[in-house]
Amino acid sequence: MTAAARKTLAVWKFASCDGCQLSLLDCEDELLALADAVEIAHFLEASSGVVAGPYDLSLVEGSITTPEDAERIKEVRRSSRRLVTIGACATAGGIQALRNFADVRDFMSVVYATPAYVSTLATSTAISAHVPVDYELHGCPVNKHQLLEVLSAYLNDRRPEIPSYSVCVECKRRGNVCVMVARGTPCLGPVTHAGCGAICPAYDRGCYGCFGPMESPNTRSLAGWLQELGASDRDLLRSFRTYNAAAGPFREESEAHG
Amino acid sequence: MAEPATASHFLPEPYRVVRRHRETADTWTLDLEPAAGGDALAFAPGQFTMVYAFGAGEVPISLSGDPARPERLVHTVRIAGATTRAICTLDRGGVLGIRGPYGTAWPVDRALGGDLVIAAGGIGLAPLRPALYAALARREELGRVVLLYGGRSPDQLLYGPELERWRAAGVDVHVTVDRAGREWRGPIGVVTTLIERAGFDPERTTALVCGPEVMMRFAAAGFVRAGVGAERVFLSMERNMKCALGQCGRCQLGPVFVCGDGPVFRYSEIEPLLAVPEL
Amino acid sequence: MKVLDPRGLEALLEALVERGYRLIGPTVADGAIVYEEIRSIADLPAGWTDEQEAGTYRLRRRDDDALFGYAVGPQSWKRVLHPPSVTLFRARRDGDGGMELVDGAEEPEPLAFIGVRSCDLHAIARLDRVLLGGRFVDAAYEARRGRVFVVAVNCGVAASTCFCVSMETGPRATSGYDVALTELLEDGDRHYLAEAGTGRGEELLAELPGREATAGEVEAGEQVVERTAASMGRELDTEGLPELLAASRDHPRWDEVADRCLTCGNCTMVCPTCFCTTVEDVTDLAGTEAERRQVWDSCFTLDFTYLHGGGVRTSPRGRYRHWLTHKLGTWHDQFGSSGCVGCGRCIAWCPVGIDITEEAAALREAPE
Amino acid sequence: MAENGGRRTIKTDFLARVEGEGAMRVVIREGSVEHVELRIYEPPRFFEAFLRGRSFLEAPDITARICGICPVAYQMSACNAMEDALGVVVDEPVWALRRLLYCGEWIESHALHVYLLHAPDFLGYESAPAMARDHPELVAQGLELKKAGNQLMTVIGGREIHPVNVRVGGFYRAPTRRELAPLVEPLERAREIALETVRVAAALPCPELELDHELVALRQQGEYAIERGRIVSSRGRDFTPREFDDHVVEEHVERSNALHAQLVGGGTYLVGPLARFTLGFDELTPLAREAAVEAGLEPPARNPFKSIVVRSVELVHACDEALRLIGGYEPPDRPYADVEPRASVGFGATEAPRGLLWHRYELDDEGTILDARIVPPTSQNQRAIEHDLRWFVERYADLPDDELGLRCEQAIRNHDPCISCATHFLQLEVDRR
Ligand SMILES: Cc1cc2nc3c(=O)[nH]c(=O)nc-3n(C[C@H](O)[C@H](O)[C@H](O)COP(=O)(O)OP(=O)(O)OC[C@H]3O[C@@H](n4cnc5c(N)ncnc54)[C@H](O)[C@@H]3O)c2cc1C
Ligand code: SF4
Ligand code: SF4
Ligand code: SF4
Repeated sequence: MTAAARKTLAVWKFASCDGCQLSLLDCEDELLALADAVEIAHFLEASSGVVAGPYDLSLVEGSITTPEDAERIKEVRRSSRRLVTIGACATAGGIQALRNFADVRDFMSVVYATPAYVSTLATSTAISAHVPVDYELHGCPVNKHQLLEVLSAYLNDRRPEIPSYSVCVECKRRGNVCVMVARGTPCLGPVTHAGCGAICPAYDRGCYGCFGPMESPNTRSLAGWLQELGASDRDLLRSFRTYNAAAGPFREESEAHG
Repeated sequence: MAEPATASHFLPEPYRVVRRHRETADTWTLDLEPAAGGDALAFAPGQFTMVYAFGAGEVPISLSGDPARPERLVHTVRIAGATTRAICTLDRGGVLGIRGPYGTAWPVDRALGGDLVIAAGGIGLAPLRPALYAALARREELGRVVLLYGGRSPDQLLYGPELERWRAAGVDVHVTVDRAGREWRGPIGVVTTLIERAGFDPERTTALVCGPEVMMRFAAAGFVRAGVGAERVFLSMERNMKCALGQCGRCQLGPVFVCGDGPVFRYSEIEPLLAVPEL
Repeated sequence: MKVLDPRGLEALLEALVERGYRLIGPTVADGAIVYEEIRSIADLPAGWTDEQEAGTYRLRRRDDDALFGYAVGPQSWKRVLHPPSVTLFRARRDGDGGMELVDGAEEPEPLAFIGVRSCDLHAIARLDRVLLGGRFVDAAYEARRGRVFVVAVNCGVAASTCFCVSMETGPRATSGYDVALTELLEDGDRHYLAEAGTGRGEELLAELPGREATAGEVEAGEQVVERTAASMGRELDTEGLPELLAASRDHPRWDEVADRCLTCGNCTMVCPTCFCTTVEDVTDLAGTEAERRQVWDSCFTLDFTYLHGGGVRTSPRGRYRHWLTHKLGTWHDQFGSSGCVGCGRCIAWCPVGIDITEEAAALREAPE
Repeated sequence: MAENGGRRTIKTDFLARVEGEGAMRVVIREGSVEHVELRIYEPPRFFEAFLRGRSFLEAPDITARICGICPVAYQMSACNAMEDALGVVVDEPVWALRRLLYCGEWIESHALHVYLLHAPDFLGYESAPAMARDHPELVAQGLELKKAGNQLMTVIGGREIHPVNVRVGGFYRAPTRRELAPLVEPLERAREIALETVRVAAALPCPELELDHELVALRQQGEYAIERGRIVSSRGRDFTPREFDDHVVEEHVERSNALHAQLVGGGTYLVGPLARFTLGFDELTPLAREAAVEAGLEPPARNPFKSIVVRSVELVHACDEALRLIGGYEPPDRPYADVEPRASVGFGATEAPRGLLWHRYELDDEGTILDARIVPPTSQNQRAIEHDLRWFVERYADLPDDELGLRCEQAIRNHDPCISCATHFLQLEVDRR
């Protein structure tokens, strides 16, 4: 492929832990091939070279938590032909969306001595609440194989092959013994979006829902069963209100136990 | 210990695109020849193949060419998503994977000695064209041959020039569209409305129907109302399918597999299944 | 019929290994009895049993050291015969727009299945019917299947989730095995009645140290199976079931079960006969290599019936109804038998304990 | 960059190749440095606030989300603090497994920093992929090294970023020997590469700069301290994580909006590789020690531009240590110790790749977190970083603006600042230009 024909890739960061963009650098086997296949035009974590937009594909990490960022994302959208959000922060507001359930001023005074200096919004919101998004890749953090799949799909003009069924499907394919059935360990796998490869059950713990809600999550039925296993309302509230606290079905379920 | 007796049915044969023709804004007809040379696979009208586009996916597409001309495979494809886009945007000379043919056929022979009515909606004309070719090949043995064809708008009609040729070859061609501008002379409305004026002898008519599922339900019911026996009405079903071999389980429609028991079904058999939502 | 002591059983395993088979059998891992590679009878779950209920499975100690004193666990032989992920073919783009296509099948290794239960023998036969007995043969399955040696075990216990008696699939192995064992436990002694079901089974048994079974031992073996049959934890009335299901598509019970069903797909994954798959296409970044993989799928996913413009079975009700109706009803139309062998896995491994026997029974009740 | 009278402002709006988002501003008036500032505009995420009300069991996974580059550090410091609070005694084999996991993070993070973020500075490239065009092998080996660290984290933790296997009291599941075995070969390769890295790093051009900050790191008898230890300093301090508050104060410094950590009666201090190396040199594995000496590096290490060499030495150590731990690995009898909540206060500190990471939690009877405080390495180093900048600018003020800017960025990168970490404690002035 000639340099001129290469598509340009930009990676943007909003409020986040950097983990999702690091996933890109964690593709050790593919990184150089990727740098060949696309022109990395804007990726501050990896490069000080910055090429001006417009960009063919923008990956956006992080949520919107400041008035400035609410403006900046519009700018990013304008300069991107396709915009894909990556990770729980960008797709659902992330863990920092816990502020949405409290008074952000209380939060500020806990952390900062002089809150007046801090410019922040009362909520942490998904990118899609501010601009149209072409595709959302879930996970806290995203799975690097899925990230590569998204990139290769957009490079090859096809739809990413990212299933939205439950973690249980992956869990069974992997050959895990179900921790909920065999040990009574609470697990969010049945209502959680696949993608991680069911790693938590493979390590003898229940899924904690870091990939967010699956395509048709019956959280109410699962919550009822978890209660029979001994979970309190508080446990349920915490389970559904963590990494994807602001994602619709999880938010509603947590509110039912609040 | 048994040796592997069978070659994989999943492995496609490479076919080269030798001609691409744009039918409408989003629909192309592709002529394919085996990349390795030789004759293309033989098929019966109504059958389909699985078409593999490199890295994008594999989808069922009906054969839309003349079954009597074995040197080329013809498919008419409408862009619905990524795989069909990859198929339609392939340049001449590009290679696709083909396996098949699969499924049941339009029973053109059953119509011999009587009338044959073909009702098509939109892309549904593609799977019916081979039936029309087969009928024209035996035109003498048939009574009336009628084509009722409905499209969304005039510019969405397939095979425009051919419609005239069919007319000339003794087919009653009736075309209707959902909407059209002033320049459109023909009728406006759904295909079903054409049934009443088509003028065939219901007692000795065989009807073949293909189009969107709702259209087929109405059209089939229309034929029955017009006096055609439900066992002489045939339609071609669509379901998600990944293998076309009866093994992926996805194309089940109640007790039947669309890929093998169909896609062409007798209305009298399929009607009770069509009536059930989410079956 | 032959009687083997534990050493004789070990000799059986050794003889299989000698014949070039890798052994797959029950062993304890991650809180359950799973099927994995085993090397000797020491790897078998001696003295373990399982306690199963809807949505629950627990390992428990037995008060003896029986090697086969439990029912079926989370996995089935489907995992080996019809694996969760299989490469169908690889494609490479060549320079002039061409494409090279290579079969993904690999030469399967010979495997000996140790401790196959009767319900699972029937399940394998049903997979055979689907993948070998239809219009097309699944060549890769055929190759794997043809290299399997089956050592069955007649069940000495039934779980509370078992209902093979209702499905006429057990607890006694009647066909589909090379060798069938019955474990006889008496005063801490373990003996194994062994009978051959095929010529090669017979040959194998002939080589093993052991003696002919006495009439009393044969009788004891019968009693083991009878006791198990009498202790089935569940039952399913199959009388007229396909017709009942075909007539029950509007039954309110579907709404009721849809309220509980998580559409998680576990039931289909653990079911030893659920065969449905999807395919995944993978490409490299450069777009020159592609692979097409067949992976287990479930009729509980939305993608399963996706058609351009919308799916067919979008409601949980529609998806659960399809699953149950297929298992117990339309399977008969398609393959001439029930799709359910009564192993109870879907009951135990449903995270919210939905019970196929209970749902089927509820459908018999006239809607209010 | 602006020139205005005798006043020059050197600023970088986006610091590239650091974790998180920040900027730098230096104001020079009449040749003398008037103002130096490392600006953090990473938006706040309020971890300490929302940790209140959560269960003590959730702290390791939640705090991991502060930083995707060093999640294990957060998990380990949180576990230490909770175990301290609840009086849990963790078995030695579990500690060993923790160190093994932590080695994975060190290898990954150091390789990332050395090869992908820092080396391009020394060799004059904008990024590692750009560097790869001229030095393909160099970048390839860096990636291979990094991958070995990631593999280690994946096997023990389940995934590279935000591993899922860590819990208060130990691990959810201990890996089997069979699972660890495939790591040996890549780690042996990685150790070779790390040795080579030391040689390459030592040969990089390097300005002379000697700092006299107090150096602070963990120290643990018999180990190059990573996952536990007492806090010691180059000026003879020696205290437990519990006594951290007696020694460190966070001060509001004028001219700056940031809270700067300072030592009581000491002032600016430095945590991270230089401090660890200086205070723990004798505990490095012999191979790592030798490599250091050969590269001309001996304690005390006081030149921040040498930090890339020290990181390389630590890479040798981490690979070596990981191999030793795998060689002697026996799965613990129980992967975790039981924990019973009670009203308590606990403290924990570990050595994140960038330096000391300290946590403090207050719990109620049920184990609900009442208060949380986290002091990450970058916030402790912020003063030191600004100090370096000042020194550097004073020395090289006559360089043209853009070159000076680049050099300043490099001076910042010496400390591998992780702004994602720093954010949740720093006072912010969100200044978007
Ligand atoms: C028997 C049969 C004959 C067909 N003949 C033709 C034809 O002659 N011309 C034509 O243009 N189209 C035909 N179709 C429809 C065609 O298969 C779909 O449009 C195509 O699968 C869409 O794939 P996609 O990847 O481009 O779209 P997407 O919408 O992205 O679909 C994703 C996947 O879903 C499945 N899928 C989606 N829609 C359908 C569908 N309608 N039928 C089956 N699977 C689907 C496929 O596996 C597809 O890869 C036929 C379908 C069937 C079942
Ligand atoms: S362990 Fe969790 S994810 Fe796995 S099958 Fe059970 S409920 Fe589903
Ligand atoms: S199992 Fe659940 S919590 Fe664990 S990594 Fe996967 S999605 Fe996240
Ligand atoms: S029946 Fe049970 S196992 Fe099956 S999809 Fe529903 S909840 Fe999941």
